[in-house]
Amino acid sequence: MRSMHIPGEKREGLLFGLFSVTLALLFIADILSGSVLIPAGEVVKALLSPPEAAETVRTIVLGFRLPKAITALVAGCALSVAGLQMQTIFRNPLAGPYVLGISTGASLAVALFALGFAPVMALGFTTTGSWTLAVVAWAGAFAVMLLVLFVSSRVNDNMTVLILGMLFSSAAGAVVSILQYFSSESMLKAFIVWTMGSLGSITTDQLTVVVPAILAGLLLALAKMKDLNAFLLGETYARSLGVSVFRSRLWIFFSASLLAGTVTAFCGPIGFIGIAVPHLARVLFRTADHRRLLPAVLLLGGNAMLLSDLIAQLPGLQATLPINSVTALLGIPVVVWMIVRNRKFATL
Amino acid sequence: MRSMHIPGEKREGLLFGLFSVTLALLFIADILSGSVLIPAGEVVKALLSPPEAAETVRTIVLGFRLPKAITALVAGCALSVAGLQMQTIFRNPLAGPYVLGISTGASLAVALFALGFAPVMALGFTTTGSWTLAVVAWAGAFAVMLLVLFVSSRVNDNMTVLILGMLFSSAAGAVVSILQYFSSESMLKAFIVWTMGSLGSITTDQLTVVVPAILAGLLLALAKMKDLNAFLLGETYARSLGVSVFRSRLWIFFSASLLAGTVTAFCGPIGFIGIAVPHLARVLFRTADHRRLLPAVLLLGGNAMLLSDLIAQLPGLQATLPINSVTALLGIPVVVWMIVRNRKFATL
Amino acid sequence: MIAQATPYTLEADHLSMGYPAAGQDPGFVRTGISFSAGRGEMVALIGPNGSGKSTLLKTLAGFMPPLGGNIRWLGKALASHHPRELARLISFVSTENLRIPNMRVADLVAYGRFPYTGWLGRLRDTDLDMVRQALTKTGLELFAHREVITLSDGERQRALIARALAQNTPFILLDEPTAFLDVSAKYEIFQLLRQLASGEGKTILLSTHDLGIALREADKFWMLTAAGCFQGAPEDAVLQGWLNHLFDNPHMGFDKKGGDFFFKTEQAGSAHLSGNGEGLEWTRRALTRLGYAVVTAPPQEEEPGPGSSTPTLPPALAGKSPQPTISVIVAGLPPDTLEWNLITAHGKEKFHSLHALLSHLREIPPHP
Amino acid sequence: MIAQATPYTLEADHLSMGYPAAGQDPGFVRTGISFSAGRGEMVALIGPNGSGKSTLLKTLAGFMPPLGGNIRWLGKALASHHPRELARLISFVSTENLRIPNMRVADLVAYGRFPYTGWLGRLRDTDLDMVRQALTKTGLELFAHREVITLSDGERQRALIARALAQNTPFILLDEPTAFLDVSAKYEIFQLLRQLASGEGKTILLSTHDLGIALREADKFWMLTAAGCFQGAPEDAVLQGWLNHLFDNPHMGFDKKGGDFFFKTEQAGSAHLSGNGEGLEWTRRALTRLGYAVVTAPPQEEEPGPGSSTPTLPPALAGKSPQPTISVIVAGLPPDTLEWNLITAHGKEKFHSLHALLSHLREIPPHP
Amino acid sequence: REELRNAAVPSGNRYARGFTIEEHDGYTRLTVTNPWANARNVTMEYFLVPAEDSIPGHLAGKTVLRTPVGRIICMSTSHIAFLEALGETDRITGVSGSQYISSPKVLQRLKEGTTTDVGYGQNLNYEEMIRQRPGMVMVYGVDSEIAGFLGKFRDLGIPAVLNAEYLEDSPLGKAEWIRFIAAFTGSGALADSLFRSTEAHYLRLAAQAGPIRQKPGVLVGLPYRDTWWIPGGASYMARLIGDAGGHHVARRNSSRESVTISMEEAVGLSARASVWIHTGNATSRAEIAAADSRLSRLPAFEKARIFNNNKRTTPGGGNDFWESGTVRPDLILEDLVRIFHPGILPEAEFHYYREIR
Ligand SMILES: Nc1ncnc2c1ncn2[C@@H]1O[C@H](COP(=O)(O)OP(=O)(O)OP(=O)(O)O)[C@@H](O)[C@H]1O
Ligand SMILES: Nc1ncnc2c1ncn2[C@@H]1O[C@H](COP(=O)(O)OP(=O)(O)OP(=O)(O)O)[C@@H](O)[C@H]1O
Ligand SMILES: [Mg+2]
Ligand SMILES: [Mg+2]
Repeated sequence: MRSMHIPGEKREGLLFGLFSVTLALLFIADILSGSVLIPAGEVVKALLSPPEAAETVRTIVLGFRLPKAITALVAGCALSVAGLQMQTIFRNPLAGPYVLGISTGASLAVALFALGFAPVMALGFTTTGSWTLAVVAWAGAFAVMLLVLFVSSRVNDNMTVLILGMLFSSAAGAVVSILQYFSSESMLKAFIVWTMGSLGSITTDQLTVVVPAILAGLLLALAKMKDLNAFLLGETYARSLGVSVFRSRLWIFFSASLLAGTVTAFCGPIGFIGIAVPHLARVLFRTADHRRLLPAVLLLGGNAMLLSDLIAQLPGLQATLPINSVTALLGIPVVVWMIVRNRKFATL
Repeated sequence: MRSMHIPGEKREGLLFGLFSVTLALLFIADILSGSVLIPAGEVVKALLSPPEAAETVRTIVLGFRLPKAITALVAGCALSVAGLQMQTIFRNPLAGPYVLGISTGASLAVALFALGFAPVMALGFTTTGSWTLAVVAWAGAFAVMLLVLFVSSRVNDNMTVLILGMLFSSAAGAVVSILQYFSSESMLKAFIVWTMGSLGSITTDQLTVVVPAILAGLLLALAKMKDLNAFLLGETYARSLGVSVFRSRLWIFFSASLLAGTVTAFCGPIGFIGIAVPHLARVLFRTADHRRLLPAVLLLGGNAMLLSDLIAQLPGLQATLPINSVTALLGIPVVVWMIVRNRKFATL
Repeated sequence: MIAQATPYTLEADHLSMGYPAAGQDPGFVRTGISFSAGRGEMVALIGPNGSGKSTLLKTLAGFMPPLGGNIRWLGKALASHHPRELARLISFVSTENLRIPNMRVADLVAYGRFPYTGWLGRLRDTDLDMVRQALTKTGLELFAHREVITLSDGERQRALIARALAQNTPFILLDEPTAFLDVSAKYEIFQLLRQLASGEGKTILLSTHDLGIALREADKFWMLTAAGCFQGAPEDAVLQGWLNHLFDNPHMGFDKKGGDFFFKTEQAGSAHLSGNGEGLEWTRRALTRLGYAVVTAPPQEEEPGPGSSTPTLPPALAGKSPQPTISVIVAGLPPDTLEWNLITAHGKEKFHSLHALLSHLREIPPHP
Repeated sequence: MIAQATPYTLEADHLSMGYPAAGQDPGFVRTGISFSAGRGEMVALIGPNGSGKSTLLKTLAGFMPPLGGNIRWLGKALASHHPRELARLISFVSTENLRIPNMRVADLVAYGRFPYTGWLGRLRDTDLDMVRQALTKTGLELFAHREVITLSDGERQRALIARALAQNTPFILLDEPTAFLDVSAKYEIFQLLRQLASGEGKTILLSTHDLGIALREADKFWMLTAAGCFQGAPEDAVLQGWLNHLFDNPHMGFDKKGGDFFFKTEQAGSAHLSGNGEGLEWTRRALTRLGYAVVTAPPQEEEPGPGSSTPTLPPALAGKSPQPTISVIVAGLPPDTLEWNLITAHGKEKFHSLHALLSHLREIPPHP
Repeated sequence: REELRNAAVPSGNRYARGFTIEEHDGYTRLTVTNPWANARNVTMEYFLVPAEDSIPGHLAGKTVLRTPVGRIICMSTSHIAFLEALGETDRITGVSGSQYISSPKVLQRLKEGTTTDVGYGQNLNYEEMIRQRPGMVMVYGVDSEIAGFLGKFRDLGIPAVLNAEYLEDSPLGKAEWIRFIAAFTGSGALADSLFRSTEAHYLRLAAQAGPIRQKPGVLVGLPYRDTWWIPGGASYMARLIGDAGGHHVARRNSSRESVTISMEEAVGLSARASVWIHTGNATSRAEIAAADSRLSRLPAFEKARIFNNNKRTTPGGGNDFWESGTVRPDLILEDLVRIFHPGILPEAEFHYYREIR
């Protein structure tokens, strides 16, 4: 609010500026660094005038690093936004992008396909086409989403939708367990590695699908950002402010499913960021206004994922660490520090 | 309340009676049935006058079925009670026995130990060997519990304890992921199968530890049952009713950790029951009074686990299914039916 | 002689409402209510606890479905209004207690502009003005940047009212908006709402238990009582005896003449009171509260020489009542303080505050 | 002459309280308050919104740490009471809104017996009696088996009070216990609490904005005002002018003589009122609300022949005021109904309810 | 070829480090040391007494098995392979994970019902195992969790024997475990002769391929997502590649287990490879390209010949490479020599490999 000057506004502006700068820096750093040491000049050359660069460098920079950095950026944003949406809709601090069962839906589909049917078709998980896998995961996520949308169109009660989402997750998890139990060791490993998430396995042509899908989800989130604010006041007030609670909730579910489902389909179920980043944003920005929280969460999510990716494959490390673990191990000290400093989390 | 006759009281009594009977029946059925068909007479003979029974029958009944049935019973009770405690303390329907990070603590310890990062010290393998894994898991669960107790003794705010518990879980999960990532395929499979839980691998001498530990946890839960009621009203009212909120909460955490930790240590992290059974009990018994909910949850938990075990190894099936999967697949239709009938979950 | 009626902008027509339970129970709270309100009217919804005021407000606003009958806003059925349209027509204040961390009062009030802002929720200058005005009107200027969860009950209630004001709708429904307000704030809010009604032609519908202010400020009463429903001017309600339907309490009544409630208390002893000035009346009230039947008499001789004679009870009382009776003499002392002289069977004592006197009297049981 | 004081069972001694913020701000709400209450006293805690009433109650009950000073219950420091002991000493009713599904009113009230029951929480016969009595006293017998979340605001508030009654402690602290109660329930609760104080020797401390009832029923006022703190008999507060410190509102004041608040309204037009009976007074109030300066006169000739002569304004008014002035004549019609005759510059009209009259008058602006 | 032998090999063994066989008066003492990964100073003892003899008194309280063992439950497909090589498949009454088994004889028994699947891990079908009253359950310890099972087996009176063959790094060391297993079935002499011939064939091939200067660069494996698990420089596969005269491109690490490298690194490494083996389950180049389109841009994809070891796989995902290949490393080596150095061996069908085109 312009003339009603709010005390924390300057601080807020500073934070937004700071995180925008770090986002840009991290993106650049993520492209410059990797497990193979390439001089910065070479990288720039590969980016700006590809034909001049050495072939290996070109392959590494354009084929691996650039798509990976872009994936990290959009996945970080997508998961954090979906997490924020779910925490607000359900007013539950334990909620995250997967609370509706999106990721278990994808997992189940992948598991059914890779662990269950694939052997029958004499196909192995490791060699299953990356598109096939992504499409299967997407289908799983969307099947769950449709189920959730159906249920929430029948049961006009958030608590029930939340618990049902959890139950669907459990059920899907149970089936996944049975499939795992009967699958061979190498397939299991492939599946488990899939569940650990990865940013680097996305190809450039997949990006042309992932980025638009996530952008669509984010735009939808943006369009319903104002409604999230209304949901904070509870359903009665939301309604009295002209929000079609029912339809708005469906749209938000759809947006979150699109975001989380796409990321899960192509990068696996990356978990920690979606729950932690919204909490972090609330602690840092000290606001309940989604018109500020949403951009904050976008920025922080992108930052967090890029930083995690950077760390996951420091030049020193020979192997990339699972992105899921890096986000958690990196994020937890930050969150704990926040708590210790503030002594208290914002109750949702 | 005796003379203040409550409308649902008769129904409640009926339910208690019904579930007590089914508990007894299921326990008997669980001993009578298994993947090897043994005539009931033989089973009874093995139970009542072991020397007369055929050796194989004796071994199956006394060495396997009886301990398994007992384990199912106590594990079902323990997990459901721990889940109820956590849902009430945190007033969160998503909370369950493992919300404090108990099972991830155990998993981490097992992973660290089993996936090879803690060398087996020259433990007298042949004598204590069968205990090692359980002891390690227990140690892990208790380490997390101590951490949680420490944190909650510093941060007098449930929301923060809840989120911190979730973060600890994430952190431990991240480490487990990294360990899995670097472990061989066969190790991974062994670990994943451990996470699916099992009731049958417990030995008779382990039972002599598990049963007392769980009984202790249940007694503690019973002793603090009244305080759970007070927590329902919120901290201020709990205090004004003479509850030492702080100490009482610690005791309840301790009880839940003991229950969930013991089950996890000896049977693996069995997940679904602890979240679903308390919800089911609330829907069925329509009460917020823990003096009724706790026995209800005990009964339902025991019933659910025994039934799951019964189904997990129906005589038809050659292989026993993972108990985790059976509980989930069995429980979900029940819970969904409850919701559809009642249209609404009790908000916690 | 044509009593030209205000064209009604809000009509409830044979409305039935309630909370239908799972199966058999229709769950009616009220059936067949017909009420109406017009432009510029401030309507007070009056009824005992549980009579259905909140239910009526929620039903009118469309937060719960009516179980029968019709609701028309501006002559158009409730259901045929688009939600967004309704938000620009009606603002609502419930008795719900909002506990949202990190939300500042200004943010909460700005929610009132929600139906008017674009998808980004950007506040234009006019919106900011509205918010600022609402804050000023409710006396919350200095609270604008305070977090809502740190407000006192009354402050929060004012913030919620401010939110509704900022919504600037032709209809404002408020459920017990003054429950937690202090006397002055209550009065101010009523004045403010009156001004909105008569000055800006808004229709205000509020439920309240504050009959005193409602009688003084409301244009119309809607009453839900055990004896039925009433609508009309507050004074009509009084004159037609509807206020007595608010209580089934035999110790209580509404005094039409005095315009106030009266309570019948049981007398436990008797006191003779004399003295002068305004102190006399208040001492009477205090003694009445303690359970004395008070008889007021002209002042006795002032300040008899200390310890001169054994105190005597006024003859009028000494004879009539067998109970121990007291006599209190109130005396004004310059400058502007009072003194109380108590004469009982035990002797005579002097007090400098009513509290001291009463504390003392409480030690002497009226009935020995 | 020794004003023997009640031995104080609750003392706050130079108490400071507040909500210290993260860093710099000491966050005091009040500093150095000293208050005391004795056995059998019913104390009303009075103060404007945000003056610290709730904070004081929470601090006294030990729910938030005092920032300075001492609190003594029964002469013993608050901190040295064991929590269980405190629960048998003090019961508390907050303004919090409890929303626990599946909890019945009887269950909620039975919570009051919590400090007395064993680890199983089994209610013995005496406990059940207490619960039943509490339900009866608050008029909730028929609600015993209703779920708390389905109660109306006032019913829930009564249930919360019943819970505190069932706790049967020598001290009862209540934060605005009558905010949502209807007039009759308010009175009954106050009476009930008074009875507990005087009859059973309990000490009751309650915050309220209901000055009318508090003045009538409280034994003592604790006041937190902008001008400082006061404790003493309610009448002392009146006589010493403390009630005026409750508002910084120039339009408002407390009339010591009448024992009520007064509001100064601006006059917008003038009206001449005549007639007889109780209708006269209420018509005056209604016209006043509409903004007329009302002059009352003896009844004019009753019922002039319909349409006989052009209506004339009473000479007294016609001359004095240049504004359009009205004249209203109230007439009692058998059996027990009233009729209003309005005479304006536009003519003469007859109304059968005040509401009709007022609706009509609202069409005629007082200032053209 | 002494460098193929390991200095730490116990006396009596030629390659295997994990077991010892000592003949005593009236019994045979078998030991298994450190029978799971990361085990330290753990030794299991088994005392074998022929069924017709009486048990010497001083063995009371020890794990005594009567030989030849009648019914055997095998928890690993490699155990089956050893028994099959010894011609003792009739003793197998229980297996774990029937869908991974390649042995036609055991598959036949499963079909007949003379052998049953007893499950896996925590969900072993203990009842079925008790019912079979096996003379022994041959188990392997992936990790110390096996200790828990051993306790339950003891509880149920099922004799369990730990087999640690899979922990051997040397191909011949694995194969030598046939002698350990033969001790239970009383076919020691047959085991010795089988092993000798395998060893001789292996050493002959290694001698042929070893001295060749022109060693092809060998890339092993396929990435899981964006990480490549590559056998460590001292691992079983690395030894086979070395013995077959190949150059393991990622062998600079000296790990016995798999190590991970990133895709970026794989781009560089693969440039040096002219042979690419073990490409998951792929049966064609198109499948590899479909798994990750970027794999098709690897230099190895364009230039190298690709071979996969999935010629003999089961529908359930088992691979005979890990079953009978354990017993016959010489046949694996033969395949590899043919792949790395076409022409030096006479033309013949591959045993376990197939070329990916
Ligand atoms: N959710 C509900 N389910 C069932 N009955 C309800 C529900 N809410 C309220 N009631 C009942 O409906 C009746 C009317 O309630 P309502 O809240 O409208 O009363 P009210 O006039 O607002 O009372 P108060 O003055 O106490 O606020 C009451 O008897 C109440 O118990
Ligand atoms: N949690 C809190 N943190 C900071 N300040 C608070 C908090 N709660 C209340 N306050 C402030 O402390 C002051 C006293 O609040 P309190 O609730 O005691 O007032 P009150 O007298 O009960 O008012 P009301 O009549 O409105 O209930 C107010 O100015 C309020 O804004
Ligand atoms: Mg109400
Ligand atoms: Mg207050």
